[in-house]
Amino acid sequence: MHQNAPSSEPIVSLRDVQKSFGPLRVLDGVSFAVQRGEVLALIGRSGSGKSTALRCIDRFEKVDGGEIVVCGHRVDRPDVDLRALRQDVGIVFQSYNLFPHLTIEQNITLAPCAVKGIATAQARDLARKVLAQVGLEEKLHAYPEQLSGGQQQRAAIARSLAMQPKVMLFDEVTSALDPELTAEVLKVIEQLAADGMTMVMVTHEMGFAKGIADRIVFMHRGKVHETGPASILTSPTTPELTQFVGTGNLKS
Amino acid sequence: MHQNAPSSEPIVSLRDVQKSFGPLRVLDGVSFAVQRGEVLALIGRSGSGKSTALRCIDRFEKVDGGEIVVCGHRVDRPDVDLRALRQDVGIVFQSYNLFPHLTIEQNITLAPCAVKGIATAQARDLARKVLAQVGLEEKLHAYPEQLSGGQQQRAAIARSLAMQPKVMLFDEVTSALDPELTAEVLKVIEQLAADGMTMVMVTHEMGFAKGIADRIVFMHRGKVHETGPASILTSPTTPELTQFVGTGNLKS
Amino acid sequence: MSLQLDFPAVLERWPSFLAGAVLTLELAAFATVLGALLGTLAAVGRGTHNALIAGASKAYVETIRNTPLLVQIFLVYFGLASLGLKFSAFAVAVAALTINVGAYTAEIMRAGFEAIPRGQIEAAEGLALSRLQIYWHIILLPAVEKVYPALTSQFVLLMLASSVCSQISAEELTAVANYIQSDTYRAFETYIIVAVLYVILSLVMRAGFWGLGLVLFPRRRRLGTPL
Amino acid sequence: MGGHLNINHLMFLGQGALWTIGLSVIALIGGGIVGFVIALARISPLKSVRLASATYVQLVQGTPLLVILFLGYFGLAAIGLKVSPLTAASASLTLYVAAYLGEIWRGCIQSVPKPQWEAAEGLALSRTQRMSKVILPQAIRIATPPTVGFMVQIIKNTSLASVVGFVELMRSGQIVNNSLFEPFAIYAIIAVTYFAMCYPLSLFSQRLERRMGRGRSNLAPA
Amino acid sequence: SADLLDEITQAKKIRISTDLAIPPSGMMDSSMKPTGSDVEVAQLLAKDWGLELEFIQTTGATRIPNVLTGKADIIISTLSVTPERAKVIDFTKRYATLQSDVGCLKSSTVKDWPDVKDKSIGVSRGTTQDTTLSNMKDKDLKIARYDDDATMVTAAVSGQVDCVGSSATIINQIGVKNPSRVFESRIPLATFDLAIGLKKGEQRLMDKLNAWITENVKNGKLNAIYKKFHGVDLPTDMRS
Ligand SMILES: Nc1ncnc2c1ncn2[C@@H]1O[C@H](COP(=O)(O)OP(=O)(O)OP(=O)(O)O)[C@@H](O)[C@H]1O
Ligand SMILES: Nc1ncnc2c1ncn2[C@@H]1O[C@H](COP(=O)(O)OP(=O)(O)OP(=O)(O)O)[C@@H](O)[C@H]1O
Ligand SMILES: [Mg+2]
Ligand SMILES: [Mg+2]
Repeated sequence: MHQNAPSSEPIVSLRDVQKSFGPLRVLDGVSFAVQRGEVLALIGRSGSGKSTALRCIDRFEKVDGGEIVVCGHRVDRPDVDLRALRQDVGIVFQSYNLFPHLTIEQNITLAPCAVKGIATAQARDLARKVLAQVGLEEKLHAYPEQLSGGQQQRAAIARSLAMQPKVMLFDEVTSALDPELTAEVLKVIEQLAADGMTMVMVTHEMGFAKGIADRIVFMHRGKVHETGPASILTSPTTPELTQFVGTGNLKS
Repeated sequence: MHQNAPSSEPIVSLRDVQKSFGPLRVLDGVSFAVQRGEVLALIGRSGSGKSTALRCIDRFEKVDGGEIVVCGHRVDRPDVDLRALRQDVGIVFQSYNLFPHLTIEQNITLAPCAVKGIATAQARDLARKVLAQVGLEEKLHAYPEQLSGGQQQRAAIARSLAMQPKVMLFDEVTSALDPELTAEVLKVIEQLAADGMTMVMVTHEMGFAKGIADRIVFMHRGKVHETGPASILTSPTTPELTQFVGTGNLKS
Repeated sequence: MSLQLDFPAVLERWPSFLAGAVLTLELAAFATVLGALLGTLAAVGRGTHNALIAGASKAYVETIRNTPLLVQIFLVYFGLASLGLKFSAFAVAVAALTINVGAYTAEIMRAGFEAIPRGQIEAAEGLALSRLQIYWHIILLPAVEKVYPALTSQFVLLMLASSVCSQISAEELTAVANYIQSDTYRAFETYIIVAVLYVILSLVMRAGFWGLGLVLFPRRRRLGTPL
Repeated sequence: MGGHLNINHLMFLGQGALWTIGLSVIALIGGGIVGFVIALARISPLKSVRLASATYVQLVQGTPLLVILFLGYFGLAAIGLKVSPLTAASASLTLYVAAYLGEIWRGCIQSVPKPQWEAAEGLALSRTQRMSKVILPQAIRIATPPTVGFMVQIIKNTSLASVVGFVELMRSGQIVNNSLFEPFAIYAIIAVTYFAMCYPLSLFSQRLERRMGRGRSNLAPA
Repeated sequence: SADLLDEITQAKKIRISTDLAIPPSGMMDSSMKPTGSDVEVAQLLAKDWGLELEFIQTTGATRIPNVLTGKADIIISTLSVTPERAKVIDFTKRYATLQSDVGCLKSSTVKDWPDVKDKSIGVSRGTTQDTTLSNMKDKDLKIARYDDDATMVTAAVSGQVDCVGSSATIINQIGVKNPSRVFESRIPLATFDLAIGLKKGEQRLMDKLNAWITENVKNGKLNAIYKKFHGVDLPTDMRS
């Protein structure tokens, strides 16, 4: 991974993004930017629009207004090259969504072979490498259902990594897991951060966000309500963030 | 209900009961007895064999060895008169299992009419009486799906009562309910106990067990590990029960 | 009763029975493969946002499912001829059976497609797979796996239904039976033998599909999940 | 001979269509009664009964209806029963329908949740009472959509009775064609007639299924 | 067991197996009533014997099983007399004859067997024409078998086959149905005697039928029926 110093050209930038589902305005002028190598945590109440914001970045949702630029792709435009965008962006969901009919190795090599045209042997090496990164080398030939939840989620992360994305998006990747399994997944993400991966993560694990994030974006009712370094979690300035942090709820 | 003093002739007695599912030994020499008018609480970890023990009493499972006598019926024998046994025993499950195609009244009158041959008019009076006992008179003509979970469970208890059983078995009757609904069902059971009904109940509600049970049977790995009056919950003698009570978990 | 059973008299015609059984299997095999393709296309068509394609797929499926195969076969056979197109009875039989089983396959496959969780498709989209790649790798095989028992039953039914092809001069098993019984006048014996042969054929087909399932779904084989 | 489609031809076709409906009704009733017995036999506590009924189902489902019709037509006569095409067709269709309906219904009976069976058992109801008062009423609701759907198959399959000389819609079309020789037009008319009989049932079954889908989710315990 | 003739007499009804899909022997008129030469022969018989008549509808392939299994009393359905069949059922004396030919499109150049080698020949499955053609193994013929004459004729009319193996009468019918495809007899196949078929061992019924045929050949009634539908007289050797 390139370890450039944060430049003035952000990898992800949202400007005044608007998004409604029917009458419901879910994103109401959201703006933030992520620099290369930066880790950004999106936090906020359930329903505040975190997932929607994340999904807009990878164009799983079309925005109604505003501008989104990701690795140079104008995501808000209708003519954006989706497949090019998604080669630059890796996304991992709460429900791991491994392909149940493929082994872990096949899960990982599928996209590199099909999309990038990498040779099978090379893709296999790649699979071994990324699985080592998440500590799952021995599960190469297992099927997803043979893995625990935490292992499945780590495999899903490895699958994304195999596409060598420039930025990774995580949407509450641990909230389906019990504390023990959560810890093992978080450790993998921590290692990624240490390796300099640019990341945007939606999370309810406040302790984790505090420890790993370079910057926090607190969303409230579809707006960015407060933003700043991890320290805002310990000394919030708005009453909403105070209340949110105060609930002490790790899970919402 | 007869309010006899506990006699030396128990209503339910298990002696060295053995039961395996395939290679898994679920009951490994279980013995206990229930006197007339007594309330016995079966407690223990998940998988310790409580439900199986209860189901053996009503012969939903055949035992592999040992002796079970219930109201004079030799339940362990292959030639036990099942229908006679089940007229003496009422059983209520966690999932209430009301018959969805019948009204509450029909649910209740079905067995008395079909099994005991009671006249319809008389059975209706009976339905009204037992529904009053569980505080559901006004739901006589409702269908199960129109009732809340707690109401359904109380109706299920009423249905069992209508058969005028000599002993009632309850298997975690409140664990599918939220706390408020749990309370209303427990109140009904409390009233039954006060009326002198003989009862065996599997429960995770320690507070409730402590308050209502004359005796506690703590099961562990298919064996009766400790048994005694309700006070053993506050001063357990074995480390297993100490740990079990100590977890403070109301629900396992 | 004057009727006495004489199986040897009929059984000595076994080469004809064998030829008929082989033709029945051939009809079923061709129609199964082609019908699976046609049905899958129709199922995909029914799920598209293009109202015309979706409507056409639905009309096809409903028309076929609500008319008898026998009528369909006659319509194809005499319809093609009226248009001046002449094909062999075998080709027409395969075509009619394909059109027929395609409609049923479409309904089954549609259920299979609908059973694929939305998250699977999003995950694949997130990996930059193209629409076609997603259909192929993520939707098709798992969908087939989900509906495999229903699909295979349908194809066995198709093999049995191919008996009506005798009407348009395809010399499959029932046609052979009709010929032999009118030649030997041993109707009862002939049809008992034919019934037994059909039962054997359906067992053969089921065994074949079971084997194919092992190849198609290695996960089932590995994890021992029954199909 | 020859000439054009006239009112007589249409009436003849109409009569055939009535026979198709009649035959379907007979097959449904006969097959329903026998199929019900098959469904019960398939879940009988007696192993031999289960085995016998399973064999029956396997045999019938492994044989084309056409062959069953031939066997019914000639077989019944061979064992000394003088039967008309109507009787033969009815008997064959009954046996055929019973095998399929029996399997459909067995599935429906078994899909009544196990706790319902146990609850009924716990109330000391006898096996017959459990079946008739608790399980079957619930199974009937589950069974209605697939049964209506299967009626479409029955109607279509009666067309095969034509090959044993029974003059239902299909055969009446062949006979009319024999005097007019306009196969395409006549078979098209037949196809449309079948469609008119079957499609409403298909729609009805689909609607029932959707409504059931909703109803069932309502029934799920909290 | 009781004699079949007694049963018929007792029932006051005779059940006759007739294929109503082989014009002009058995067919439906425009008001969908059975008609044709076999139909009228059957009607004449029933009338002469004072019996109610019931037609048992049949196809070519099921004609014989119908009497074997007692579904019908007799067959009057262009049933040709062959030694094969005589092993299974009894035949009366002939009541008519049937000239069978291979018929081809008028426009075709077929003259003899070698010319039909690459052409498919439609026949009605299980008929004597089918058996005759099928036994010509050396001629390497392509035979397309249909379940009944109606389907066979339809196949010829609509162009699925270019030749048919059938009776001269049926071959001529094809052109009537579709003037753009006129067929004519090109290769003679055989002349068959048509007889009434009945279950083996019913001698009394057989005798009575034979007497009836003799009488009606003599009084010309059978010839009149034949001529009405087939356009020609019965062969002279039969009438004398
Ligand atoms: N596809 C959709 N159609 C309609 N409404 C939607 C859709 N997706 C999300 N919403 C609504 O938009 C709002 C914001 O949803 P979003 O998933 O972004 O919230 P969130 O902050 O991620 O919450 P959580 O912490 O529960 O995941 C919610 O009210 C949700 O119901
Ligand atoms: N029908 C069965 N077949 C096989 N194993 C069974 C069956 N019923 C129960 N078991 C197993 O027997 C063991 C004891 O089960 P049981 O239901 O009696 O436990 P329990 O004490 O009631 O637990 P819980 O508190 O979870 O209800 C468990 O390991 C369970 O998986
Ligand atoms: Mg979310
Ligand atoms: Mg339990």
